[in-house]
Amino acid sequence: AVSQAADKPTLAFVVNGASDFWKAAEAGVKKAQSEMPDYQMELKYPEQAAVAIQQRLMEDLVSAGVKGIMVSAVDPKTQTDGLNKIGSQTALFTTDSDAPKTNRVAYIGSSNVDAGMQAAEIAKKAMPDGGKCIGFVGLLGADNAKERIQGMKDGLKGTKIELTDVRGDDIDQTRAKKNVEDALVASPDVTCMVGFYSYNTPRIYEALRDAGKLGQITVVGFDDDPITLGGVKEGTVAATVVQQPFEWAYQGMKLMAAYLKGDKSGVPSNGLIIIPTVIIGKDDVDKYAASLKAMAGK
Amino acid sequence: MNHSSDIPSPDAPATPFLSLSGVGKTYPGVVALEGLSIDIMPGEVIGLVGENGAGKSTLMKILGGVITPDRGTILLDGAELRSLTVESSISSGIAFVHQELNLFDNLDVAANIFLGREPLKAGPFKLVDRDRLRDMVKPLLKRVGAHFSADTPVASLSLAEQQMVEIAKALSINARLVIFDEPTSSLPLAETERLLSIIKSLKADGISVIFISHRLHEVERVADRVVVLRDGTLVGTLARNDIGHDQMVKLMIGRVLAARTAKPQRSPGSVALKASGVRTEAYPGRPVDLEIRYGEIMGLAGLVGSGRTELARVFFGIDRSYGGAILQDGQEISVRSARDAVARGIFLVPEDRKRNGILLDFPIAQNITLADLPKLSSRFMLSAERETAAAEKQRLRLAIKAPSVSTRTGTLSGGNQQKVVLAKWLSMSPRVMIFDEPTRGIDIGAKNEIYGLMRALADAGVAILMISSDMEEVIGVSDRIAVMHEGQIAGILEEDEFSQESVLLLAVGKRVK
Amino acid sequence: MVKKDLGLLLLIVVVGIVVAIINPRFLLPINLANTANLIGLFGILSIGQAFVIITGGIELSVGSLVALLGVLFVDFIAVQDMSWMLALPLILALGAVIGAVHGWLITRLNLQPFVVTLCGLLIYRGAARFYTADGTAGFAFGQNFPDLEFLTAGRFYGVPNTFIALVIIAVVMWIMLHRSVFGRYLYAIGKNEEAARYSGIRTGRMVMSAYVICGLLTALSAIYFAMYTRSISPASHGQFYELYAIAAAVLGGFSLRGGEGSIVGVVLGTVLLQELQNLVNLLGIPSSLNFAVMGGVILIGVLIDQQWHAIRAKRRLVSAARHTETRHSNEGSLPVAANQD
Amino acid sequence: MVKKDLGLLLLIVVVGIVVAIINPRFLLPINLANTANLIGLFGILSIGQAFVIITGGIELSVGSLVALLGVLFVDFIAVQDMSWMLALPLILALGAVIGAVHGWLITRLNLQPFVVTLCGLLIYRGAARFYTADGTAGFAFGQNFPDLEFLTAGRFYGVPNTFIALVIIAVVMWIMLHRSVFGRYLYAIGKNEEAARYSGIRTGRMVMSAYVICGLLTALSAIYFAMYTRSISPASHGQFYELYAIAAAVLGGFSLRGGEGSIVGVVLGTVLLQELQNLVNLLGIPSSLNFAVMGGVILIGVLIDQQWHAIRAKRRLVSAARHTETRHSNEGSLPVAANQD
Ligand SMILES: Nc1ncnc2c1ncn2[C@@H]1O[C@H](COP(=O)(O)OP(=O)(O)OP(=O)(O)O)[C@@H](O)[C@H]1O
Ligand SMILES: Nc1ncnc2c1ncn2[C@@H]1O[C@H](COP(=O)(O)OP(=O)(O)OP(=O)(O)O)[C@@H](O)[C@H]1O
Ligand SMILES: [Mg+2]
Ligand SMILES: [Mg+2]
Repeated sequence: AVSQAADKPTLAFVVNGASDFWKAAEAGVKKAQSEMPDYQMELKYPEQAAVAIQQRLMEDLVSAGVKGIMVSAVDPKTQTDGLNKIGSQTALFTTDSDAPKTNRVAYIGSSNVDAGMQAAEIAKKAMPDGGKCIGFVGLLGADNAKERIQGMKDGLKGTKIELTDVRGDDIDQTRAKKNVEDALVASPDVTCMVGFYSYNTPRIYEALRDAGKLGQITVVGFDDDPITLGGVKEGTVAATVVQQPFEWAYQGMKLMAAYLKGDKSGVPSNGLIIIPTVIIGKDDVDKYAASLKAMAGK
Repeated sequence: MNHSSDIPSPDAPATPFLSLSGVGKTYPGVVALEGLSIDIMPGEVIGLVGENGAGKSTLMKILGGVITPDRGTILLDGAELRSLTVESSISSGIAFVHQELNLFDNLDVAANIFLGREPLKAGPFKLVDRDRLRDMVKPLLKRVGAHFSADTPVASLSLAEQQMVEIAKALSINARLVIFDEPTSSLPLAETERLLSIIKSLKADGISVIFISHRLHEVERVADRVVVLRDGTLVGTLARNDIGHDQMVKLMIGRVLAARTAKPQRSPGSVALKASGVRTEAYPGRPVDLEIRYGEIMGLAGLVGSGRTELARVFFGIDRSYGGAILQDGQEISVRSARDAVARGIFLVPEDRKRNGILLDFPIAQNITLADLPKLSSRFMLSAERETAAAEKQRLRLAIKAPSVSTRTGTLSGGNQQKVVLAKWLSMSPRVMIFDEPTRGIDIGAKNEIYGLMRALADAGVAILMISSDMEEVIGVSDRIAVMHEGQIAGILEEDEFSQESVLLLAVGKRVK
Repeated sequence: MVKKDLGLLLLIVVVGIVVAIINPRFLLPINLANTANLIGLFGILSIGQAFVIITGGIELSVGSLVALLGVLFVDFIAVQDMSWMLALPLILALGAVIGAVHGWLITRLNLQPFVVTLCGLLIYRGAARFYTADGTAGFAFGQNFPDLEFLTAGRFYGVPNTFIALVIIAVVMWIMLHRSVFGRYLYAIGKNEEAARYSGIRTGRMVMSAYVICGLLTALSAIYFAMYTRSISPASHGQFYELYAIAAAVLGGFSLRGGEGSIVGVVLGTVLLQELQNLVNLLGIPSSLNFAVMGGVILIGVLIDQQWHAIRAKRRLVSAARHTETRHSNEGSLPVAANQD
Repeated sequence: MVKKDLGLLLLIVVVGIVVAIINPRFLLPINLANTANLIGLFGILSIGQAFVIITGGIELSVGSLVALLGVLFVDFIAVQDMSWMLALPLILALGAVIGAVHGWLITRLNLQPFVVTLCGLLIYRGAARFYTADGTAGFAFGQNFPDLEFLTAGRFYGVPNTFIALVIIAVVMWIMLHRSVFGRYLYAIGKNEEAARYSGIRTGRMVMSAYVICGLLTALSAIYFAMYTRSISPASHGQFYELYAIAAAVLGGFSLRGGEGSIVGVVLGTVLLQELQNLVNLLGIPSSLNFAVMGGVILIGVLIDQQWHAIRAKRRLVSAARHTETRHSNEGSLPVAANQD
């Protein structure tokens, strides 16, 4: 991907770290690109999910003459100044998690708190008699994790379902799986497990399968890992909450292009474009998988 | 007992085992060896002598396949070779006792002796047959007169004991040529005698021996032929009947050595350093009492592992003392680090040069000035001119053979490296100098220079403690001799009591008077 | 050496007892089996590392290699539809080749092990990420390889096969390191490479073999890890595993200066580390403290070991002093020797 | 040494020219200033590491320390409302104390630097995460510290103050290492610690000082990093920075065996590494390859250096041989008898 055909304005979609999650966004960028050939569009991964590295990447992009950046900030709450610096030199949009106090033009994405609430919905539906949940997540301190956990706890208020513990694994999949195994040992009374990061649900699925507990424990998932979707279809995963990064990227790139051309009508007054998360249950899974495939095929 | 006449030289055997012709080796700035031709007959003991840096070790390394000569040919059993490799050298029966010890202290004695040639169990896995190994090692240890067993970890052996292991290792090879590169440099008397008799028995078995030593009287006693090197060139060969101390020296240094200066008769000064009930790590149960006076050279003799080095280390603050007191000028002092000792003018020239004496990678100048930097610097900033000047002064004073003081110290020969260690201390103002085997591996010319320096220091009022295993040296240089036995001073000999017998008797724990 | 191993074993048992008292579920067969499985995975890695450390070297690229080889293995069998019977030896061979390249750079071109393998750490991680374009390599839902899965993730009478593999490998490697000529040479090289060369040992070849063994065992564990997680995000998979392996070796009594350590030690070191991880989860300690607990225990372990040595040396001195003193007083000579402690 | 530095400088310039030709925006003042800023941040870290490497040690806890000290600094001034004039020296002192503890463990208790600092890596990371309960430490919106921000993230005539700080520190440390007695002692210790001790050098104290300097510089750069990112997620902040620092030192000609390297070298090493990162971003190379590019360049760098040495040594030998030969033929004398000087 050699960039910088100097005549074409470049738009960059900067993600917060390397993950499969962003593959759909990449497809979205591609689709937008195919519709707008007079722009150069690219999706950039920082080599580590760290603020300094992402900041460096964006600064370098600005240096390289990028006209607009849409970023999923690693840590939006505290990245304010850095984002402002970028925003003062180029058109800055945020996605995935918002940084409302910056000079970004608009946010396009979903709400993690809402997603957590939807996870609570799944749990309530699957366990009408109540239960005890343990969650698994990559980085306990990350904003998206905290918001999802908070949303779920809020959603479970007043029910007999309880989220007792959330274990972190530092995005080490070996630990992610071992955490599930250990949780089964440490808390024999657990009735439900929640995978907050995209890879957590498949690890839960596999650990339960190895332990012969598949189907006995309610699994609530996030995102659309193939294993997760397979579990949903099989009925061993109650349902999963999916975001729509494809839409974020596709709509976001088009929005940015229009904005740069001077058409600001796409930006609402509050600067928020919410693309809601969706619950994918057993009935919707086939349709959803097909649409994923269609996106990837494009 | 006179050993010098009991070796008849065998009459001209047909072909030499090994024959070198025109062999040369050049290092940057140094011709280490030039156009050397030499034949080695089966059953012949060749004494190889020469000053420090004459090229003896270089020649041996060529024979061991460790370095490749630049020129010349090697004929082995009549077959011409460009050079030897370590493997071909070993497989053709060339065995080594290296000048610098090459043992593995994480392995036991048996493993060290047969390293690279272990007896294997049957089967494809190359498993070590440990029982057979032990059986093979036992007779070897007996032959060299070792008192330790085959599975002693080498880490727990003293330097001299380690040298015995080295010798046993050389004997273990089914050798046709055994090369001893200064095997006696850290061996005391009794062990040296045993080594010389080992050499004779090798010869009797038809095995060739090359014996390198700076102790010329040893060479005199065993060699059938002496080859003398000077500056990398063969300057002469002495047949059995011509071998003599003076002839060798003349060839080595190109002149006759002046007779050793007679010791001046004068009254020694006050007590400089005194050990009172000092206990060392090796013999914590044996307190040592010793007085060293200004202006005298106190020799310290003893057998292997008698604790002399340990005592020196305590004086110098490297080891802590396990009791007793050290007094300097009558005042009790505490030396808790070498720094304290240096600050009090107590200096040590250590036994193990490579490990404790010098930095091989540093230029000569930086080695010489290392201990005196605070004085050669102003406000902690180095001054290159002052350093070079100070180092240059010492280089000239000690006649260190090197292109310049910025030469890397590691490229010097052993003797010149030792001079660098001396230079380090001589450039400061010593009050007490402790020499631990000061002439280990040093040629006769340099040896005499060092004796001269020691004497000059003593005359200038410095108190000197000289630890030595070289009987000639102890008797020839000391004003008084303290003899250590199992960690204690067994007795002190005044000059009129000096004799090899009296030293030896004390050393083995017998009372003289 | 044996004593040190015993000390470690004791520590493992004591920690186990304490944990079992606080949470008896620690002793459930399923928990033991789970932990044994991870001991197997990390143990194989650590034994490989141990071979390199014995020679005085270090292998920092282990974690990245686990990612790269894992990605390739999963891709071969899940995407390229290669038979696993072919992919498995291929990956092992690749691991061996990479080890050989490291060994070659270190022994022939005289580069420092730390530098070579640091570059490896960076390069292989990059390669893994580039290969999947930063995506995840994993199996599709329902994609199953029953034989392979049994071998890599299955259990035999309740004992995880990875653990059995570790036991077999440990025994073989123990014989290799402690009973064969090769092992003896490695110890010699670790202590003093030059002297080993003078003894006619082909040091270059031996050191290279150590790196090849490390590469091979790393490749094997990479496959095990891949089959355990069944999904590999190349940016993070295996990160810091080299540190786990080194830590296990150090805990097990290896010296990073080379020439010291035993297979039993490194296995016990792995067991302790995994026990600690299990403990953090079972006792509900915040997972952020996971690393800190590990670091603390390693530090305390080496400190005790160090102090133990110092104390023993001292006690030996004291007893030597007493011994010689009584001998003296029996002999009735030299009264000076009897006073003072 | 000087030649090596020149070679590195040349490489930096050549790479710069190539990048500038492909993408002229490389030379924009803003890009240069951004890169200079990062050179300042990482350079200070690397100089600290260099002091430890000179003594033959290594400091692996740098990255974790950057996280821990950064978290504390931000927490002190943003949450605890401590004046930054107080917090700054406090953090520096903490860095120095931690360095002193490492030095103490290494010199007094005879632990290996790799082991001690590996434990540090684990413990400080855990401590940082525990301190914030895995949350992020950062400034609230509108929380500003104009003086501090100018000092740490500001520019002076367009030159980032971090870069100016690096220049000042490099000059001071250059004098310290290359012109002072202390520096000479460090080199001596790195080459042969025992011989240094036998020369009356207080080796323990010197080595400890090296770790204190490293701790101090790490603390300083931790503050700079904190003010650059203004937000610290303790789980990932500073990860692998020790490797950056070590890589910069190695590129700059340091030997991990100790006793070799120069301040100019380590600064140039940092410059090259940051130039490479900039290049990857500017030329649109997939960032997954970022690491691989870094690793590749380091490997090639040390390889060239190594080959260069080997060739020079060989050439010297050959010319020495030729020299003596001609001398012989000129003199026309029998080689055997000729006694050379
Ligand atoms: N690796 C090397 N590089 C440069 N010069 C060397 C090297 N090895 C030896 N030399 C030089 O070659 C010459 C011969 O050294 P060698 O060690 O053979 O002397 P030697 O006769 O064994 O001396 P000694 O009696 O002191 O052991 C010396 O001048 C020495 O400085
Ligand atoms: N590191 C060690 N571990 C165990 N024993 C040791 C160690 N170093 C020395 N010894 C023992 O201490 C005793 C005294 O050794 P020391 O080196 O002081 O003797 P020495 O009189 O100087 O003899 P040498 O002729 O070997 O220099 C010996 O028995 C030796 O085996
Ligand atoms: Mg020699
Ligand atoms: Mg001694």
